[in-house]
Amino acid sequence: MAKQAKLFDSKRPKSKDISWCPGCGNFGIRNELMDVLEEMQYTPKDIAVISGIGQAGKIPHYLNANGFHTLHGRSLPIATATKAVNPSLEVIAVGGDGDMFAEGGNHLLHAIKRNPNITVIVHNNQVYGLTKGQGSPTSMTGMKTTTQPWGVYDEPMNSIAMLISQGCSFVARAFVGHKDETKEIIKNAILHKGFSYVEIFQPCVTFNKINTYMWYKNNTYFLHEHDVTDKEQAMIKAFEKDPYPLGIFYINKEKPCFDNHLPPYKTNNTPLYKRQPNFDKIREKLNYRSF
Amino acid sequence: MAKQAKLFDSKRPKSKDISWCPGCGNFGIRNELMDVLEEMQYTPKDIAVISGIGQAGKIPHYLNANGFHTLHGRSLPIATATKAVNPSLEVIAVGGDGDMFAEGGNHLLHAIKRNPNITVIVHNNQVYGLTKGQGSPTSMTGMKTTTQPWGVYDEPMNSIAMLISQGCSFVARAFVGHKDETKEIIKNAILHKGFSYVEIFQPCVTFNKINTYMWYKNNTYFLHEHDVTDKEQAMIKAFEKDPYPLGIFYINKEKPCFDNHLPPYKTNNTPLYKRQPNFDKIREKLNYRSF
Amino acid sequence: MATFNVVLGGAAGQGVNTTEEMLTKVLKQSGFHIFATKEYMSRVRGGINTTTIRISSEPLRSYSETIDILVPFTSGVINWCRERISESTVILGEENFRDEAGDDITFIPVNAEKMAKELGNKLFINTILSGLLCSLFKADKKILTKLVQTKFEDKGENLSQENSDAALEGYKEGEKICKEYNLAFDVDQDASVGETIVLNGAEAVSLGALNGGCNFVSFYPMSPATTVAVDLVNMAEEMEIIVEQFEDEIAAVNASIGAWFGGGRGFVTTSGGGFALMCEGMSLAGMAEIPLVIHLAQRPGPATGLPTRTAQGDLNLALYAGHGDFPRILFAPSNISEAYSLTTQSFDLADKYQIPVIILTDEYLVDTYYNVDRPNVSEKINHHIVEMDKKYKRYVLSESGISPRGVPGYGDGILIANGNEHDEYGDTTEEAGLTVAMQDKRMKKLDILKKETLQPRFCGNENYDVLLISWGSTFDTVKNIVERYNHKKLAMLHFSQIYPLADISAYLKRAETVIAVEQNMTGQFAELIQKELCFKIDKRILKYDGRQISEEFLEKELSEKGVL
Amino acid sequence: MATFNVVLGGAAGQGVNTTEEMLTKVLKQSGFHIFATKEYMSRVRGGINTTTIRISSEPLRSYSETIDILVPFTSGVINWCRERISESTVILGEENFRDEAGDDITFIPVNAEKMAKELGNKLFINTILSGLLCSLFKADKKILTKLVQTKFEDKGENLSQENSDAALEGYKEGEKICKEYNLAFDVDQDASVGETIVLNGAEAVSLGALNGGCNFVSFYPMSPATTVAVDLVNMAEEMEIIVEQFEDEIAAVNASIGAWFGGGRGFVTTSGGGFALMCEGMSLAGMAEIPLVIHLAQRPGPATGLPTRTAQGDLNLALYAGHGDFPRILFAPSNISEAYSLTTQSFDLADKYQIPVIILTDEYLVDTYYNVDRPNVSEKINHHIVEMDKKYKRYVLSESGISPRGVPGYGDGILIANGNEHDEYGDTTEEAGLTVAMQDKRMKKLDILKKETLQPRFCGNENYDVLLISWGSTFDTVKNIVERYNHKKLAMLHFSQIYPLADISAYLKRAETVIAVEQNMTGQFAELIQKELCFKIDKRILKYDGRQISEEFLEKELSEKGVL
Ligand SMILES: Cc1ncc(C[n+]2csc(CCOP(=O)(O)OP(=O)(O)O)c2C)c(N)n1
Ligand SMILES: Cc1ncc(C[n+]2csc(CCOP(=O)(O)OP(=O)(O)O)c2C)c(N)n1
Ligand code: SF4
Ligand code: SF4
Ligand SMILES: [Mg+2]
Ligand SMILES: [Mg+2]
Repeated sequence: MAKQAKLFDSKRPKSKDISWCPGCGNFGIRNELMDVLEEMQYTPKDIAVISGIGQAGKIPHYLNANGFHTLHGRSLPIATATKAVNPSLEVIAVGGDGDMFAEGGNHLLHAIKRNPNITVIVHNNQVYGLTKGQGSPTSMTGMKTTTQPWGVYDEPMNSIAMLISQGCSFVARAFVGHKDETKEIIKNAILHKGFSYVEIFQPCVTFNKINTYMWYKNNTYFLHEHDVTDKEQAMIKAFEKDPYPLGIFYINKEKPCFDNHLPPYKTNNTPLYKRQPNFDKIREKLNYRSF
Repeated sequence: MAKQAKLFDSKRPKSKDISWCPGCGNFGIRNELMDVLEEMQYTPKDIAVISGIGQAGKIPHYLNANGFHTLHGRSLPIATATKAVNPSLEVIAVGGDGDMFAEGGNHLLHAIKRNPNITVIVHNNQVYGLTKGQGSPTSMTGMKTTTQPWGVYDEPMNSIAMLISQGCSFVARAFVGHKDETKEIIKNAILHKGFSYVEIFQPCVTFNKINTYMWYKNNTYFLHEHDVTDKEQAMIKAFEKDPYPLGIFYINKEKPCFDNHLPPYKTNNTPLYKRQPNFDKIREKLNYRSF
Repeated sequence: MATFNVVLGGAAGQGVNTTEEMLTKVLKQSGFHIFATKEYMSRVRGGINTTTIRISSEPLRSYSETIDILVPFTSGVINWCRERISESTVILGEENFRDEAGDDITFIPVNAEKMAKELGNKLFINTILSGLLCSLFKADKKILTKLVQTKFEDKGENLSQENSDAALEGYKEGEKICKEYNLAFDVDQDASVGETIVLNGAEAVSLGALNGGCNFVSFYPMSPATTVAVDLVNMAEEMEIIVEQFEDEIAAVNASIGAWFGGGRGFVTTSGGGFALMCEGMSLAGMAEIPLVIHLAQRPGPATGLPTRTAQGDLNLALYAGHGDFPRILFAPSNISEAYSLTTQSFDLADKYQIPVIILTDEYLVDTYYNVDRPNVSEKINHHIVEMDKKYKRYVLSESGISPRGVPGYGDGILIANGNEHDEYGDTTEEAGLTVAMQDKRMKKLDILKKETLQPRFCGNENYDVLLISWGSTFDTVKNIVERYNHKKLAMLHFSQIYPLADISAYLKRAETVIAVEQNMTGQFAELIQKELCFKIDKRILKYDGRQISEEFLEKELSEKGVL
Repeated sequence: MATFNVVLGGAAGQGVNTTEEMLTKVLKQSGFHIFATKEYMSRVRGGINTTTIRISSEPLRSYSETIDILVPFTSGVINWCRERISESTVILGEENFRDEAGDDITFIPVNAEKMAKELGNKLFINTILSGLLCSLFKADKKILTKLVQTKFEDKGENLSQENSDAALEGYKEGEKICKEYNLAFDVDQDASVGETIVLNGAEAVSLGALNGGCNFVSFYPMSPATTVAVDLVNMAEEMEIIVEQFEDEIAAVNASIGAWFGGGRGFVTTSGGGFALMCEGMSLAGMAEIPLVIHLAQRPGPATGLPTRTAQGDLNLALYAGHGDFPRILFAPSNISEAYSLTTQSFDLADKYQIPVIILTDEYLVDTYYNVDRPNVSEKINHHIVEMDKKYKRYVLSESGISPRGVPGYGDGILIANGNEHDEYGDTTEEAGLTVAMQDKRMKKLDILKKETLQPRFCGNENYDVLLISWGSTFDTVKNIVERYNHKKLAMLHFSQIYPLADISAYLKRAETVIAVEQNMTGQFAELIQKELCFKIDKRILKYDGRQISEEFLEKELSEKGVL
């Protein structure tokens, strides 16, 4: 198989038995990500993939790159800090829809605002996969689940609209079934300086019998002739759902980037693990307290 | 003073010494709320005010009504549940901008979605008052605070836009300085069935030297000829900030209300504390497990 | 007492559960005592999961690793179970698993796949195997066919009949095998089985909660605690209760606090990682004196640990969750009957004392099922609340420490609840004297609680030399061993209430050797005893690989310690 | 040793702090030892806050309630301090406070307000009072004027000069009063004071962190922990470190975990309620073996409790925060010097052992300041990290339990960190054997930690009958009493490291009576000793009204217990 030859394909013993269900959309996202990284000429040591808990969150174990499989919902503050102390790393945060929108909702809201220079990929399968089929914040109204046996009564969260409403730096949506387009979007997200958000529709073949490959194919279309700098237009597109637009919705180059304001890099870019504190300054600070 | 005669004015011993700073906008909000409730012919026993922690969160102690001064950021799930088990209560959740947008951000995001029939009032003074002047999610870019001594670098969170982006049931903004208009907005919020959000600009005379009474007067205007059912229009208004629009931005009557889906009230409206479980049904359930 | 252990093993998604369900139902309806427990991987498809089904003429509640009959559904199962396989194990599997079995083991080929194909549908395999296994125990054929028919009823009459035929074919094949290989699994039927019902731990907790008046359930999904939420949500409509999946565990715990504040009876179900997020909520309940009932289904930590496995490692956190000092109750049901009764009781105690009550179960207890006596259903819930008059004060400094609790809207008064230190009305205070008085008032409740503490259960030799100390879901397994080795001067004290802790100093002092038996790596309960009773328990049998303590494990450990 | 206690009391926002600052600075620069501690309400304006300033010829570190001079800035202060006022107290206040003082107390009217107005600005009051108080101790007039001038420098030359004049007027007024009322507060100067610096606990923690190589600070504001963040953020630019206010405490703790993962040295500062939200993060650090340093500044709980007051009530939570078992270190600095040195050390230990280290301070320690010897500044940080080669495995099953930690980007290898149970590479596993091996590996580190545990400090009579056990910020106060009553066969053991706990059984057994002294309602540390050392400490002196244990309180309690 060609797969074996991929630079980002892990050869670690436990990576061989991928625990996703056969046919799961996660395989596609993994492949697209591996391809993009290789095409962009990154090497495994340049990358840190920081994931939450869920099926999506297992991805670091199937990649040959630095990884941190953290807690449910907490990848964003961890990724933000990792990037802050080690700026030459390319940091990619990954999680499912439950991970990012339910448990981790507050961190997403504030990551938009803080705008660290990281990329986040949400595997949106509109259901809780790993915990076996509960409704997620993006489950469709009426979908019957183990914990919503009469069907989800409320409307799915519209993350794209939420992000644009807060002027998020880079907002895009993809469907894993469109390999080339998804790769292109991920590439752009990584290249973008600031918080780059990519939501990827990902069929869960086991628990989501509504949003199948076919459903996503039939219920999405690619944005074209869309001005990604026009926030109001992006917002209107974000509200569309019949069909759902795919592509880059919005890019906000004006938004101040967290990483630009970090004192350690005002004079040089050495990652912090290679530094020593300025002990003379500490001595000075102590002297200053002679009162 | 006429104040003494107000129905919702507390006569409890500790209510006499209100610990807000003289001139604080919280006094105005408290008065407006007391007036509205009295004008709407509520009595203290009908009302439950559930607050988070902060200067705003102290409000239950200065009201003659049921109250619960909870934790920082947690008023919304508590208020949602209180209303769910005791539906004839009028439940009002109150908090500051730190309480609702930082610590409690995830609950706000999901309260919009869940859409319980409660009213939430955010005292937005664009700063942390009780903890003495740190920046809040709504602090203006450049504002110097104790923990952002070089000025807040990022943009203030736009809660109104966030709420509308998620199709929130009722979204309004007021400025405490406009007494009658604010009362009218609160009244409408309480009357509205569903999650009713009122953000009130509230000067913090001690820690926020930018957003003063005068500033708010000069930098706000009332929406007029605005169609509150037009989401896109509401969104465009939400993006305005020079000056900030006041009034009701958006009403979404279609949004399914949490309280409509609660099994206990399908047949009758007795609050749960007056009920006994259906023991026969439990027996039946046990029988069903004879396997 | 004849007992046989059947183990079914397969990949997630292979339908092992279907076979298990049919088999246990037919056996139970045929008058056998059954017991089933599973171990499974944290994945949705693939991997290897197994279920151990025990069949006996008498009630069974303990976990044994012995395998009498192993039925592999996929390759790898035999190796996965290797350590549990002995000379007396019979493997019933497709011919192609023979190599994996090796030479020293009785391997009996079963052509279920071929039979299924011949009967026209590969999917009949599970039904065939169910029939086959039923026949080994001479289960009632009529019950088998009726059950299979009912099960496939809604798939249409044809499929229903075909499955029933397949079951009978399997039954016949089983009889043939028994004859050919001279197998006999003779278990007596017991008429009293008919009166019993079958519950797993999760159902027991759920039904116990309903019986305790639970009418509001807030949760965020987390294995192994989700099952309780699923059970309850499926009964919600009929029971007229509210069950809501919240955005996170912080919302879930606070929602339940809000529900109690509003006059409901809230219930939270979670596991370690979720509970860790509820610590601040615990503290709010403690300060504001709001009742709270939390079901904490343990799995191995730290962090995400082993999500689908079992442990007793969250005791310390449950004991100390929340900043500051306040009283609480910790239960750890010993078995399924207690999972029901203690959950019921938790609601009453939480309400009466206005404190948090935590019910510590674990993955093993939650997922295990067997036939039990029908538990009692209550006649009435005592709502420990008062109608408020105009002078009502929420936090009256009462003698007992219990200040009568009102509910908003009940009576003419109002109430102020507060997570800040407060005066009798509930308004915030910083007065030194009042601060102390309020803390003393709250803590006084612990004195009453101590008087009401459940005593641990003693089993075994009254003249013991060795005393085992155990808690929670290990009860029946430890008990079995203690009774089996009664002559070795062995006894046990088993705790279903962890806190407040019963004073068992007298028992401890009488023993020559005290050994704590726990499913965590440090002996958290033993340390609690040291702390509370100042009695050092040096010897500990600790299992912390995520698998439940079995009779065999305990025997081996006790032998190594020179006890057996 | 002559010591005098001056108490300034006023409403929040009244500028008491300005007077306090000028006074203590002038006194210190004049060669007196100073000590200042405050107690304040959870409000921004109004209420009553007080500062106790102690002035002595020798180093002072203990808290005494005695008031020699009381300066009320507003009505209500005298009543608020009533219990601390004795016959020897002198009240210096505006005439209109005389009634509140009553007849039995020496009340000396001061017309600061009138004087200020005469000098042209009501705002001069604070400067006048500073001058007046300085004169009572015969502080250096030149230092006074210079300091006042510098302080008001940026307000323009005029105001600066006017304030300096006002200070001198105050000084003169003070001299007049001393003469008129025949007052004398004679304190010797000490030349060594000049060498010392003045730090409060928060500054000590902050500077200690910087000295430990801290370069990433994540926090969410919460009293009394915020001050540390404020201190650090104000040094951030110069020290080239990152200080970020996060959206909540969960983000804060996880960000620090992320910082360590990325090769930084993260630091979290929080209080009880915030820490309660970090329990899951603690557990992640435990499982993934990521270093973590948390400063936990305690205040009274449960829940929001008394937000601006002091306590030692979060010990239990700190000990057991997080689900599952994993090693950790708990420090509780005894005083300001240790707040610096132990914070420095925490970073090294966290890094070396890849575990969470918690530094337990409290509101009292954080807000108290006095002059101390200049603490040591390190020469070098040891980064306990390795360059990864291609074969690197993050969680190698090493003998010591410590697996060399890499950092992404350092070397040619990669690393996988994981909050699930994992193999040596960091990939998720469910294998029983590996699971146990990994847990054992992590826990082994505790054995080394135990060997490195700080021994408690012993003070007092070597032939003690009564042994006091204390920890954290109460050290100097307890020590003062123990030394004062040395002849009563009194001694103390004071702990700055709470966990792992030093084995002090020998000390305990030698005592006739052991008494725990703590600022919480249950004696959490005493219970830890019971648990760890199986030694029952029945007698406890517990203070839990949010006010720091004072010499007077301790004397009274010891008398009541028949010790003094
Ligand atoms: C604090 C906490 N709560 C709950 C869980 C249980 N849990 C694990 S994954 C998950 C949700 C999975 O859904 P999603 O994030 O959409 O990921 P997917 O499996 O669908 O990829 C949950 C609730 C957990 N591990 N930790
Ligand atoms: C868990 C937790 N974290 C932090 C705090 C400290 N705290 C109390 S109020 C507050 C913020 C106050 O700001 P805001 O919510 O805007 O209210 P305001 O005082 O401005 O009305 C904070 C951080 C707390 N009480 N609990
Ligand atoms: S459960 Fe769904 S998301 Fe998870 S691996 Fe299977 S198909 Fe994929
Ligand atoms: S600090 Fe600000 S918000 Fe708080 S009471 Fe004072 S003026 Fe009001
Ligand atoms: Mg999902
Ligand atoms: Mg605010």
